[in-house]
Amino acid sequence: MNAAVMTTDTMPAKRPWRDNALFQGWLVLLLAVVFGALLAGVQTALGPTIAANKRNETLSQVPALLAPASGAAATAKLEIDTRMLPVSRGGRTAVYRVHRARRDGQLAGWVVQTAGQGYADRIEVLVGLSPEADVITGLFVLDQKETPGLGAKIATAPWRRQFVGKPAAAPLEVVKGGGAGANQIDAITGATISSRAVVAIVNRALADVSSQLAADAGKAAP
Amino acid sequence: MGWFGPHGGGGGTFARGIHPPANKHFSTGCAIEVVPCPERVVLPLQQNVGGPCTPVVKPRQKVAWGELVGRGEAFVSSALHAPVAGTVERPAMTTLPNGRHMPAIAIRTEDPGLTGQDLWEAVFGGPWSNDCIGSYEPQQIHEAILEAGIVGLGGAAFPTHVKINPNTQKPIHTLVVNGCECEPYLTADDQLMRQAPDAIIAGAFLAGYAVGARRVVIGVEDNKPEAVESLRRAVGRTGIEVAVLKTKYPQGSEKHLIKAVLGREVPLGGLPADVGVAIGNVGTMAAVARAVVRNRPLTHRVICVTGAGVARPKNLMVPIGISIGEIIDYCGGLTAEAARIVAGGPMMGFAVADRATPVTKGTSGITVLTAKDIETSAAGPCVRCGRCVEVCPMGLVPTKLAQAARTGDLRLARRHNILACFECGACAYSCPARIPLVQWIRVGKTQVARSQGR
Amino acid sequence: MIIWVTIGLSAAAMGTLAVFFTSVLGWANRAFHVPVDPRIEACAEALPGANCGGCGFVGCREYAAAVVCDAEPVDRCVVGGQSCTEALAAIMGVDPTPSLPYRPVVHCGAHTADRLLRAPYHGEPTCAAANLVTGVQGCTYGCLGFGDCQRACPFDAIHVIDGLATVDYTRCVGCGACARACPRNIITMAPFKAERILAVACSNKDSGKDVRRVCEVGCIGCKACQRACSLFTVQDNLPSIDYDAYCPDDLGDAIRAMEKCPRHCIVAVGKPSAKDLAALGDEQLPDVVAPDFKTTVDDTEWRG
Amino acid sequence: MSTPSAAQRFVRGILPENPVYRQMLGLCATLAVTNNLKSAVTMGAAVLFVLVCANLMVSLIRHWLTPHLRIVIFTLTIATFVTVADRLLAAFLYPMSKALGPYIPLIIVNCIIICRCEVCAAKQGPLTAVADALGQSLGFALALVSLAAVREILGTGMWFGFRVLPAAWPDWVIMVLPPGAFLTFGLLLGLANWISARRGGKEEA
Amino acid sequence: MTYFVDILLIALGAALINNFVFYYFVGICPFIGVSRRVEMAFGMGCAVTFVMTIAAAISWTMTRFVLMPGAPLTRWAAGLWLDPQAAAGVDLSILSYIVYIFAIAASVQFVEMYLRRFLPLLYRSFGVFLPLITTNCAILFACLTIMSRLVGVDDPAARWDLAQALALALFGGVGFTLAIVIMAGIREELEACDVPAPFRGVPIALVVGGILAMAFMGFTGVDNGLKTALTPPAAIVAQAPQADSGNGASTP
Amino acid sequence: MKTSGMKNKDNDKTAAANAGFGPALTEVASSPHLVESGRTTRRMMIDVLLALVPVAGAAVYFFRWPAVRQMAICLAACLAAEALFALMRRHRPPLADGSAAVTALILALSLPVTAPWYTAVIGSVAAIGVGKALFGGLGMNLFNPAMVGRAFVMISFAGALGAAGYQDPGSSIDVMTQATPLTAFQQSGVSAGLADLFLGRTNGSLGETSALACLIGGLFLCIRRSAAWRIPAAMLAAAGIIALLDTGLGVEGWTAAHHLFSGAMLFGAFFIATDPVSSPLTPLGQIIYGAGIGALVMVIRLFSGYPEGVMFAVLLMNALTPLINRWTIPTPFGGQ
Repeated sequence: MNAAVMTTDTMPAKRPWRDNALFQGWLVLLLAVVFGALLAGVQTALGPTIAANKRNETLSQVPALLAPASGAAATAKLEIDTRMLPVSRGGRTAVYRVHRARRDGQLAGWVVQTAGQGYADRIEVLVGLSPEADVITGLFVLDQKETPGLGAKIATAPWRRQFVGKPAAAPLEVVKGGGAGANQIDAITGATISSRAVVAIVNRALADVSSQLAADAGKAAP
Repeated sequence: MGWFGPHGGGGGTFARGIHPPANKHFSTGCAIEVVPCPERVVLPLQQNVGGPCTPVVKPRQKVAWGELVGRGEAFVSSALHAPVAGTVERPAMTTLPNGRHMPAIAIRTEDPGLTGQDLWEAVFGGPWSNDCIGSYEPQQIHEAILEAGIVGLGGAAFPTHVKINPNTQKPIHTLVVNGCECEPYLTADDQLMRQAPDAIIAGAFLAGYAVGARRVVIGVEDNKPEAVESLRRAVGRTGIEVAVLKTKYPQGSEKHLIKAVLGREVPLGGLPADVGVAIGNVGTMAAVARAVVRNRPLTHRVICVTGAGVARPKNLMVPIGISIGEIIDYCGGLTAEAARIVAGGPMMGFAVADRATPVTKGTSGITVLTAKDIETSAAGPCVRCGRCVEVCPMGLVPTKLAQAARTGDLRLARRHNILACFECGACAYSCPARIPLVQWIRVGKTQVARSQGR
Repeated sequence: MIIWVTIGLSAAAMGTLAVFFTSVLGWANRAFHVPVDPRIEACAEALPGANCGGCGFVGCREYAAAVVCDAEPVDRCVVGGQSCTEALAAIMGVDPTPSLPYRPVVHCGAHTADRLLRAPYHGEPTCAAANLVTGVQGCTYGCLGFGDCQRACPFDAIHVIDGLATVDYTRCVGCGACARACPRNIITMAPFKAERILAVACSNKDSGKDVRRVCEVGCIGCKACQRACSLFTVQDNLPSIDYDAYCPDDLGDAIRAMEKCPRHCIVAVGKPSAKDLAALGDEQLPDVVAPDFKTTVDDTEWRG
Repeated sequence: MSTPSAAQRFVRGILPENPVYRQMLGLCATLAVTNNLKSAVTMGAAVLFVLVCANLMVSLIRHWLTPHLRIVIFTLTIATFVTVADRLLAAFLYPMSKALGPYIPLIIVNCIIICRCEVCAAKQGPLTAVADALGQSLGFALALVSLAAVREILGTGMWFGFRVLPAAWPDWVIMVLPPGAFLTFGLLLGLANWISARRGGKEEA
Repeated sequence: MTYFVDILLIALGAALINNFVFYYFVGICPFIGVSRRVEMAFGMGCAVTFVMTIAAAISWTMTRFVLMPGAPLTRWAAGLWLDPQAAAGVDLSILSYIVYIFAIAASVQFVEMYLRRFLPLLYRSFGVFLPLITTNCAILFACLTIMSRLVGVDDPAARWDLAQALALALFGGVGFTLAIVIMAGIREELEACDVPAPFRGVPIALVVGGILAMAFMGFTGVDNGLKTALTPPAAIVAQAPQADSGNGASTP
Repeated sequence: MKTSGMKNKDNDKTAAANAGFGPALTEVASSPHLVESGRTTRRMMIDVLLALVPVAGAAVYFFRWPAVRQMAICLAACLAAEALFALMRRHRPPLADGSAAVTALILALSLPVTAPWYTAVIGSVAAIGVGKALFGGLGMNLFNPAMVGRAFVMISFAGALGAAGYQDPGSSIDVMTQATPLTAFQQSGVSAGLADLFLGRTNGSLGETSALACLIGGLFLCIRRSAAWRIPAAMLAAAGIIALLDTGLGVEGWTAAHHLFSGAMLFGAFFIATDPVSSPLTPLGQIIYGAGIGALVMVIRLFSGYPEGVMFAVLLMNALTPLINRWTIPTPFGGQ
């Protein structure tokens, strides 16, 4: 918008150092440096808070995704640590983020974070697993952009609750109406694709990580 | 140029176009009558495409029958002759049906000269010996046409000497004679072909010879079997072909006639000469014969007075310059239902409200339509049904042209080749929304012309 | 430590970036320099930006470019008026020539009842369309009354009243849209040297007999005005007023001519503001009435 | 042409020169974040913050602006404050920050801000610039809220996430989707034009 | 094979399925403002596509090598003062917005000056739109999208490379051009329509935009279906899951 | 000074009176002076309504009273909306031109029979209001109004009208207990019998189930030339070719014929795509437009999440219509 002005801004050629672009732009340079420093300061001040926000978004869901603890353990505080779990499969390496929850040092369960293509866009889910990684203990949809009123129902509690208690070993399957079987999930009416997408994401994640987690659990147990 | 069979490769028709009800029954059986000489004729100084002619007579001057009263000075203009003998009146203004407002020479008749059958014999009557025709030089024929002030009698009135010109840069191999008369109602050419085929053939032969054509084809639509029959009989040994074409409007457009007869397309913005063709109406051909053989100027023409709005439809031979009102009176006047008087055919003619409007060289008929014929329902919105595109013989998109004119969007108009439209009216005829497409396109053309003029 | 390094690196990165882009752009500014007259910008800013087309250019910007490059007069903007002219003159360093207010004059005086030989017209109700059909009314010169000018006016200053286009001079700014819209060219832009000026309210060039046949009020070319006052010249049966010689303070003869006219074709029109009274100049007279009546069918090669 | 005072600037921004309904500026954000009132209000606040800071900053340094680097400096300033706003939101209103996603950084290219810097801040003092910024951003927020109010209640039967319409209300899902944004804004804009035309007509009459 | 399918899907997604204008609401200002004539709209679209591609290349490079946490250049620079572990943690991503807009503004200005000087014909056809592009959100949005596919993606294999970034920008631009040209075609047609007075101009354009957005919703999920159709069944199993994004800060 | 010339009445009036053709003046107009009688916009709309009779009949036959109710609601709502919007602009309500009725019927026939009453009403108002009145009424609507209305409610009330909305297991009407053929095929690979598809013994939107009825009505329209035959021909050809490429020449299961006879393919081809206002004018344009719709329908059917895509395909090609018109300006006679 200022191009015409800019290119026509004819300057007297008497003082060469004044014509220097850098001299002309002293304000830009000054502001750039000051703003750069300012922003770094902001980052330093707020960065930890933001990082904590992001972490909490996930971690705050973890307790609800684990099998309810009984007795004294119920009051115990959860310790959650997060690590990246590389899984090699078919020549390519996938990396899962896995949260390990412990109560009083006892392994309370795993929460696997995974994502995949949904109907409209990516769906990000958290899958809770029992300590032995053989039973699903919960499911939470972190992020989705499915059709409101239809596919978006994957985020509702009643539908997610179906996953609780399903075995992690056999792949889950989607059925319409009913869904009584041990590894069957009832599709949302009118949103079969979204339902299938979630189940596929869960299936793949479980197939990838459950054996490793079980092994880890075995190692950790003794 | 080879021999392409009876239709010379054109298939006898062209793409698109319409089939309006012919309604030729009003006057199709009426033999041509000769109108009695009027008391006064008004000769507009410009009856043709091109420049006006310059009057060579003064008020109160006496003129004889067939005397030159106006000289065509520009290349594209033609001479004017007195159709009656009489006295020239004070200069007057007249408005032609096509909207042109111009000075005219008015002549008060004093001596009717030839009348009735005598006049017919002088103008069209035989014999027209085909044998002596070869004795005329092309240049001689051209000059005779020029002097006789002959213009195209089909309607557009383009000076014939420009078309039938041996000196043209482009070689002409075929002369196509237009006997289609595709306009509904009109039967003037039909009757002329039936009653004076010899004059037409003689004229066609002369004109063909003058332009150096190796082939002369007369195109007639298949709804005029008598005319075809009569022409075929008259052709004799001249080698002139009669091509019978499928009836369709607007077959009489020169470009479409050439397509139908020869199968060749005149380039956009080009002339028939670009494809080596010259073209002329049957009436024009008869006038050529008269001018060359009998040295008679164009003073009379055949017109058709027809339609349900006129009491007694007729085909008439009238002097040029007679008023439309007089002709209608001669045909018994208007009926009670008459609603619109059209100079020319109903598709391309111009509505006339003034009975003093003179008949010009280009007036091929007077059609009086009734309220029932003309549907005057108001125009509705265009629903883009595409009928106009389907019927446009020029392959244009009329509704877009109309839209361009309405919104004054000249770029759109040019992109859609508005100047290619020759206003045949097929689009407006078929428009279910009754949009006056032709009128809009004319508005658009004037806009384009104006912008080019600047 | 890491904090300071981050801050330092940010500042350094930004600094580097800024140096890079400023020097590149500074170099480009010089290397790719194309001289453009800054006065165009200035002129465009001074113009009102209404893009009304009253100056005869497509938009204000085009006019600005024309003022600078083609030395177009600076007084063409009718919307911006005097202040705009002065601003442009200041930019261009020229004397602001006082601009004479040009206002439209309708050269027709016939109302519906005065027009003879009218036929019912069926078709598009616009002048441009009706002008291509004969016989809408007998007079081929006069106002058709379908209001193309009314639709073209951006200032709601011209209306068809009883079949005749009538200018509302209190609203008119003289943009000329109506004159351009009229297919019969009966609206011309006349120099208003006074609040009211005399004008000829007819465009018919035919002889008196022909005029009487089509109009109750049209000029019959009797030359009474020409005899009464030297301002009037009758040519082609129609008087015209020599506006160069027209002096609003000395109209004795002209008013006599006006009263002499048997058809009352000479009328006083207009109501420009008082400040324009002083503004006189040697403006060239616009062409008075050149009816352009011609259908496109004239160029058609075939019919029927 | 007289320069408007601070108070004039403030008042003008809200309705007479409303950036959205009148100047057609900042349409991307207007359409994108108005599927519920919460986002709309947050967006309005973010724009307010950025606009006030940027206008103030530009107004303070206006004497040192060179013509050919003016826009660069505006952009630099705006981008800085937008980054600050973005991080502040992420730190203290994380859910909103997530919901608004890329539309917070896109404030950088929101024409309202650069336009105000150019039109007002670069020419007038800090006080006027701030008043102008407040007026314009309130106008912007008002437009966002009006749009969001219609979209949210039709689309979900709620306002600010609280149910307003009875539960039997069939949600017009389209309203919270992109087409609903275009349609609602188009209709509201038409309505605004109609109202102002009527009022203008009355004043004239 | 899957890589090319990926690129194809990115391209298709950017151009049609998640069209910048109709799905993400970016570039609305020129979409409404410069869509009166088809030629103008096409010029604008070309200019946007061109600048968007350049800006994407710059921003990808800057992000990949300077801005993202652990970017090589930053790590090297920080390593001059810090130990390698700490140097890897230096995060300049807060500068990204500023850098992007700087890159856009500079490249727009550079391109404009270049065209004006050396290709005046081209400049006349779309150079006039270039200054408007600086404030076109579509371009910044493309940069931001590319950033989100680089910063905070845990799985290094899932990070976009330059080709993917360019595919997004190029076809995002194509999608924008498509949208604006369609809009211009419709608006040329609208000039002949009897639109109620209050709705003339921008409001009816927005309504048309709404209808277009509805129509473009028909493409939802086409990328998904195409992916299934184009990927050989074996490859689906072998495909790595898209690792999550979002929790950017910590690295293994 | 006087402002205007006084009217002077005392001149030769007899000449003027004699000049015209008697007291009942003949009128003037531009050529041509004839019009094709019997072909009016209204007549075209009536043709469409007539052509819809077999389709509506089939709908009533298969879906019983709910179908009648649906059509009645849409008709009432559309006509009321048309009248309302016309009155808002102070125009005379153009109900007699039949276009609102056509929109209403097509909308009603393109909704599932299970559609709640309010969806029909909202759809009608959106169709007439957003799809038509805002653009200036008949002839100006650049998008097919019925499809605008349908898209509006389909997206709004995806739960009630989406693929699952069609099926009503408790219904007493036989066909309504099944899923629509396309949904059934897409989700479980079950293909319906070709004869059922052809006759209409399947579930689906009211008007689309019976291929036979659509064919009868459609051919009537094409023969009456109230619809451009090129559009349905090109659309079905394009869809058929893509379907063939997809299914191969398999005789079992889902074949290209299934694709053509199922869903709204035929209903769309003959009644929706042929809406003259929103389709191109030029012959070549009509072919491109039809083929585009056919191809898009197949793309949406095969790849997207939606089982059917006629509505989206028509709207998308409507959007392209101005550009198609622009790029397919026919070569004039004698042009290069």
